[in-house]
Amino acid sequence: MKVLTIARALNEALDVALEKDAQVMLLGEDVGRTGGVFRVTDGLQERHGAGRVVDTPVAESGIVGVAFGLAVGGMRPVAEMQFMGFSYPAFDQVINHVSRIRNRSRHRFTAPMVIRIPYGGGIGAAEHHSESAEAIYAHTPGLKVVVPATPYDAKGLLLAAINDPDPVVFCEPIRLYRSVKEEVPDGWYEVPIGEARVERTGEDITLITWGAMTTEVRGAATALEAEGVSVEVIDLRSLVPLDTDTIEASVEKTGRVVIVHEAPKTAGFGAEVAALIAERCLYSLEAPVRRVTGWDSVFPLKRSEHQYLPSVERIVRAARQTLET
Amino acid sequence: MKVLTIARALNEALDVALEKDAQVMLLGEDVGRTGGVFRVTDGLQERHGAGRVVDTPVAESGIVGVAFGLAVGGMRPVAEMQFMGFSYPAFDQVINHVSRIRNRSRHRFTAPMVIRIPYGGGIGAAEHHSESAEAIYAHTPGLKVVVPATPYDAKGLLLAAINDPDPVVFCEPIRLYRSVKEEVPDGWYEVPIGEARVERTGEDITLITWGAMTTEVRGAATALEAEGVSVEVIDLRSLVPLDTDTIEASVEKTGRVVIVHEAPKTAGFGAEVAALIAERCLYSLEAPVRRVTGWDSVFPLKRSEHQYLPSVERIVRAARQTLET
Amino acid sequence: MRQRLTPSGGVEGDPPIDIQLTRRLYRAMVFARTYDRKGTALQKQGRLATYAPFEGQEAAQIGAAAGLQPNDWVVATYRDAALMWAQGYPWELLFAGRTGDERGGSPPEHVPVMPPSITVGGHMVHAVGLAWAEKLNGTGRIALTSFGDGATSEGDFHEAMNFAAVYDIGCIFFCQNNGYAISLPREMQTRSTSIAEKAIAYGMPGVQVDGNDLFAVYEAVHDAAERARAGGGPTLIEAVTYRIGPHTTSDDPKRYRSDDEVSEWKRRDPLERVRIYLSERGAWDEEWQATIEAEAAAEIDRAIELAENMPPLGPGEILDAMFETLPPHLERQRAELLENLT
Amino acid sequence: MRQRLTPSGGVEGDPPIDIQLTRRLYRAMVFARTYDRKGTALQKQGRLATYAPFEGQEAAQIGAAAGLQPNDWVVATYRDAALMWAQGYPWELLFAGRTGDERGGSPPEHVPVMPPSITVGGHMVHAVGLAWAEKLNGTGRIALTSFGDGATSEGDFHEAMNFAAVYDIGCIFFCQNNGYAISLPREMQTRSTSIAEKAIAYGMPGVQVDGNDLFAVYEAVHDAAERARAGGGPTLIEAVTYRIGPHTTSDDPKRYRSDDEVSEWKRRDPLERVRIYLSERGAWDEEWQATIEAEAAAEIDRAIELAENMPPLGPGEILDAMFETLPPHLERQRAELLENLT
Ligand SMILES: Cc1ncc(C[n+]2csc(CCOP(=O)(O)OP(=O)(O)O)c2C)c(N)n1
Ligand SMILES: Cc1ncc(C[n+]2csc(CCOP(=O)(O)OP(=O)(O)O)c2C)c(N)n1
Ligand SMILES: [Mg+2]
Ligand SMILES: [Mg+2]
Repeated sequence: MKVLTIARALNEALDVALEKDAQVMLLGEDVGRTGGVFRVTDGLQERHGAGRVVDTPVAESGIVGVAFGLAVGGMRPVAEMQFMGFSYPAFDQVINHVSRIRNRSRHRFTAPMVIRIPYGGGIGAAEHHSESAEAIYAHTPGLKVVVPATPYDAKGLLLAAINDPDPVVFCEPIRLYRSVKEEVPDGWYEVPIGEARVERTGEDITLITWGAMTTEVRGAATALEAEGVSVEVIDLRSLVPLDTDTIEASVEKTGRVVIVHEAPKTAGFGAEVAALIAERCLYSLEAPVRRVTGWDSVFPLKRSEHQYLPSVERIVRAARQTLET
Repeated sequence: MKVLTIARALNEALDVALEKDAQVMLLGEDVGRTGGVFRVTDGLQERHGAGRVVDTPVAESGIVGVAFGLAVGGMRPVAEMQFMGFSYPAFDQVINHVSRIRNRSRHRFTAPMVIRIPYGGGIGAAEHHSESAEAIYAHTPGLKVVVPATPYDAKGLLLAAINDPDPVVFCEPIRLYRSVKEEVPDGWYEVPIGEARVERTGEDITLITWGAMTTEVRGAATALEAEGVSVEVIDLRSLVPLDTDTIEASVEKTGRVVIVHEAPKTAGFGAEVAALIAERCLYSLEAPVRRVTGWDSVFPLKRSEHQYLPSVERIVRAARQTLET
Repeated sequence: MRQRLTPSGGVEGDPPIDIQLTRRLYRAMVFARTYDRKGTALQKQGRLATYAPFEGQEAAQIGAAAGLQPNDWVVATYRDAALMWAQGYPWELLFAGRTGDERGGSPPEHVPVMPPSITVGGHMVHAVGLAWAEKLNGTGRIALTSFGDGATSEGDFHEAMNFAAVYDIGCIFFCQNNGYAISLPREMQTRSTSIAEKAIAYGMPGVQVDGNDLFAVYEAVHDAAERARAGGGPTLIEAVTYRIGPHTTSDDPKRYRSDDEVSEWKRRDPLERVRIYLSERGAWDEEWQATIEAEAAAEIDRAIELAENMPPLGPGEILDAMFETLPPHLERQRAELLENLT
Repeated sequence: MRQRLTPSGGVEGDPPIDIQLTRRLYRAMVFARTYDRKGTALQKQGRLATYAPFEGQEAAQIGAAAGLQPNDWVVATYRDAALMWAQGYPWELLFAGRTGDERGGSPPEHVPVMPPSITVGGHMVHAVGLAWAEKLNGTGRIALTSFGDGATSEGDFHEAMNFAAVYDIGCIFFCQNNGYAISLPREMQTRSTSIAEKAIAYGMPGVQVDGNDLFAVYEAVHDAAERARAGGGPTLIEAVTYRIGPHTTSDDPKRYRSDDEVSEWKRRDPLERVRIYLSERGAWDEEWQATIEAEAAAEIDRAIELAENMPPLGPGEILDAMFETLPPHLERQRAELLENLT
């Protein structure tokens, strides 16, 4: 057991995987010599060699497409996109090839690979550096989509993703890389993909979120509990497959839900969660299903981020409205 | 007035636009010499010249990116992606540039352009030729997303799109190109973007859809009415902006909804419509909001298409379940 | 442009392969043409979905495969049935794919050929990855990726070529320049004087050969393969050929090319020159021709029968290959699907 | 590699520009360096978001702009502030962008410069489109797009180059090869012997010049611009230079390059050789140096003040530029936003 940040926990997961499985390799821009722009791959090239931790040219489609070929050829590549906004040039490879080869070949060829994508805002970054496109990947059949929010989950989910027989898009909340620390077991352990994490249990209202927004939701839950509201908080962790049982059980219990994410609202993944609830839990609902999300706009630059990102106050307000009705 | 198919109506719209506005130009693979794989641009190069109806190399990112530059430079380009499955290589240009330049430059630069994308299945095509990715474009802030289902709307919406000061992703239902005919006015007319079309009014249940699925929904509505059910059918026509008033008014009236689309279910645009209803119309709802959609799978090849595409029967069954509860 | 076997059957220098192998490859080209013409015929009868004929490109495809080892990877396109078959992909599965059956994309375990790529340009990077994996595992296997002239306009061609060169990957980039990307002639696609010369941009050797010349194609691929196997890295080969038929059965080539151009190319038929070469050496006669045509017809008919007698995917099976094990939401959708099909 | 002005200030052949213009451009380089060093300093004080310094690349950027007409388009990157400024983009807006204000991307109406591209590779096609629009409208204006060595690995570079060549677009592809894509050295990015040589793949002229040589860069761009204006089509120019500072203020270059390499390049400083050239001709002295440095400091300080005194976007304004007129759903979101900010 060590106390680690998410960045270090991910680094450990990659280190353990490279150690244990000779087929595992990392590819990406600046992942080797500098250890990645977020230092998530720090030291791994020294330890495992430039043949297994590979610095690539600036060519996302090539990185994912070549990693796909490596995976079909029996390797276990972990490809890094430097930021989610730079994963778009690789989107064709992901949706037309990575996610489909198993189906196209009826299991004859498979692509057991992980695409690591730092995502989300809140660090005052330049344009394209604060994207949350998880819904786009979640809408792509054949992919699993994972978003850890704690160091323990980060390491365990990444190892599960590397071990998964199918491609996994692994979204890493930039804002949490170094802001949260916790004890993380040594060596190999896995957090099963497809199981939500109930962060706190409550009776009056359910707050559903994932990734960096867990921080704001935690803050909101604490504020609401100070007012005597009993709050249940669900961190989905995995968007595909989605842990619908946990969601349904919670909504049936509380009858009130607020979904929180930082991606734009329209057709965001929150819509899927709300639709699911409207389909499966209608009779348990005592109030409209509210979504507290980013606006349908470009993620703003540093000076205006606060106007965009869901805040504790916005979540609390939506929860109150939901409780009052 | 002429009786036209959707393909011909689109051809007329492009012809009228090229005639009226010297800044309008068409770019795409095979749009000129062959008039496009669906003949939508048939005869336009002869009529308006190879300088305005341009056959491009096979390079979707280049087509959209160059069209973007042309638009910023004052032209009114209409770019064609040969099939929606081939629009993905251009996704980076669409989401990182086309949809953002107005915001990035605070109105200083704009991209008044149209991206025409034939989409959807049902014609027994090869892989990648039956995609429905409208939700991905709808989730991209800064784009308008339009899907006509009739010749009249096809021409009127395309002219509105060409005239729009902002970029429009124009999704053309392949299966309907030649299957529906109706009278279409000559010359220039516009169907406003952002207004749904209530195809038939009813009291008991609302069926919401767009594009090619209007055919199945029409069939289902007719079948249900034969059983004495009064059905309201809404063809959204425009996904962004979405005509929420029409949806809300209808749901408040009927209290029962089935949403139908052929794209995969998870995080499809149907989720947004359902979420909207769960948010705004909860108290009017008398039954769960059901979605009849494509499965979360790759669109199957010819022999298995019928397993994938929502059928009249599936829609009727979902409607019955919705009516029974 | 390198040429070893002239349209009139004359050889430049020593033939790169012996008479026996030449006969085998000629026979393979006859099989390929039989398959191809059958494909068009079946499509017209509505028994196949859209079909993309390759008539005129047989020497390029059969010659390329002949230059490889049997376990080398082939990553090719919708127009490369002959190449894929020559590397072990069964005719019946090639037909099955065209009938619209996913199982057409599932070759037997030992066949090192990917399902045909339908997207243009996206598959070349896959070959680079495959060859890289073989290099890392020290198997001595390499990869050949086949694509058209039009595909070289895609950004992925650029990225694939660059990755292969940067990491010294044993990947052969085999371009069948058949003159058109659907309706767009090669000259309107790019201003480089040849496609082979694009290799310079990646510090990679590039060669242009007569793609209707079995010997020249074989030799170029064989040499590139041996270099790649020896760790010499990738090669770009441009095989200049021509698509005698339409782009696909739903294309009308009259809209963009002249009949004269087509008949001009028919005079450069890739089979005919090998036939002349063989007959001048007493290694071809009408009787043998009749025999191999009969064998071809029989084998292709058998393949069609197999493909057409394959029952379609059963209810729900369309979901079964999305993941190794179906996640709950797909289990639920599968149940809903079954409910609705009954 | 073409060189006109040696590091020691000697000229090869006749200088392409006269003394007065040389003095103006030298002065511009001094302004550029002042802005750049200030940018790094302000970032360290937390007054700017991440900053990407361009020290060492001043001759490339100032020389390139000097070769253009004032109304030619410039489509450049996050590292091209000097180039953009030289084409009319105000310092204060360049600073504003770095403080994290969208209005930094909104130059005055008459300035033909796009906001800096943050994505690598995606902007070159935009320049092709802009130049095409000017060609169609017969304005005689052309476009120059600036990018780094790393950007040439992206598929969009390939598609931009190809489109420009195929349609004879008056677009100059100006590559500042500063040796690195963040940590990846040029040699590990691609195996071509030069970047200029990649032009061959598109049938386009390509030239490599000393990017720290004001004269060579000016001349190459000027010639390419005149050719483009005359309908001669695009040109690829590789300006070989070096980034003296880190990739950005959050990068640690010690992880991937040696101090010796940096000091070696400092000896090739682009300003110094012009200074020597001018002083040898009695067109430079300490006093003038002091004057222009003071002017630069004053102008840059004024710009910082303007940028920092710009009030942030008001509540809701972040939504106002998504469309020409806000659609209903954004109106609703705007109301919700205001409600929550108060
Ligand atoms: C990414 C992508 N864009 C467009 C298409 C549509 N399309 C199919 S084949 C083709 C032309 C390809 O030409 P070429 O590469 O020369 O191959 P050929 O068909 O001549 O063998 C096009 C544009 C596609 N399949 N994929
Ligand atoms: C599409 C994309 N991928 C990755 C990045 C992250 N990134 C920013 S700059 C850079 C290196 C670019 O190198 P080069 O083109 O040589 O320009 P330089 O920074 O050296 O001026 C990278 C990889 C990006 N901005 N965009
Ligand atoms: Mg071709
Ligand atoms: Mg660089």
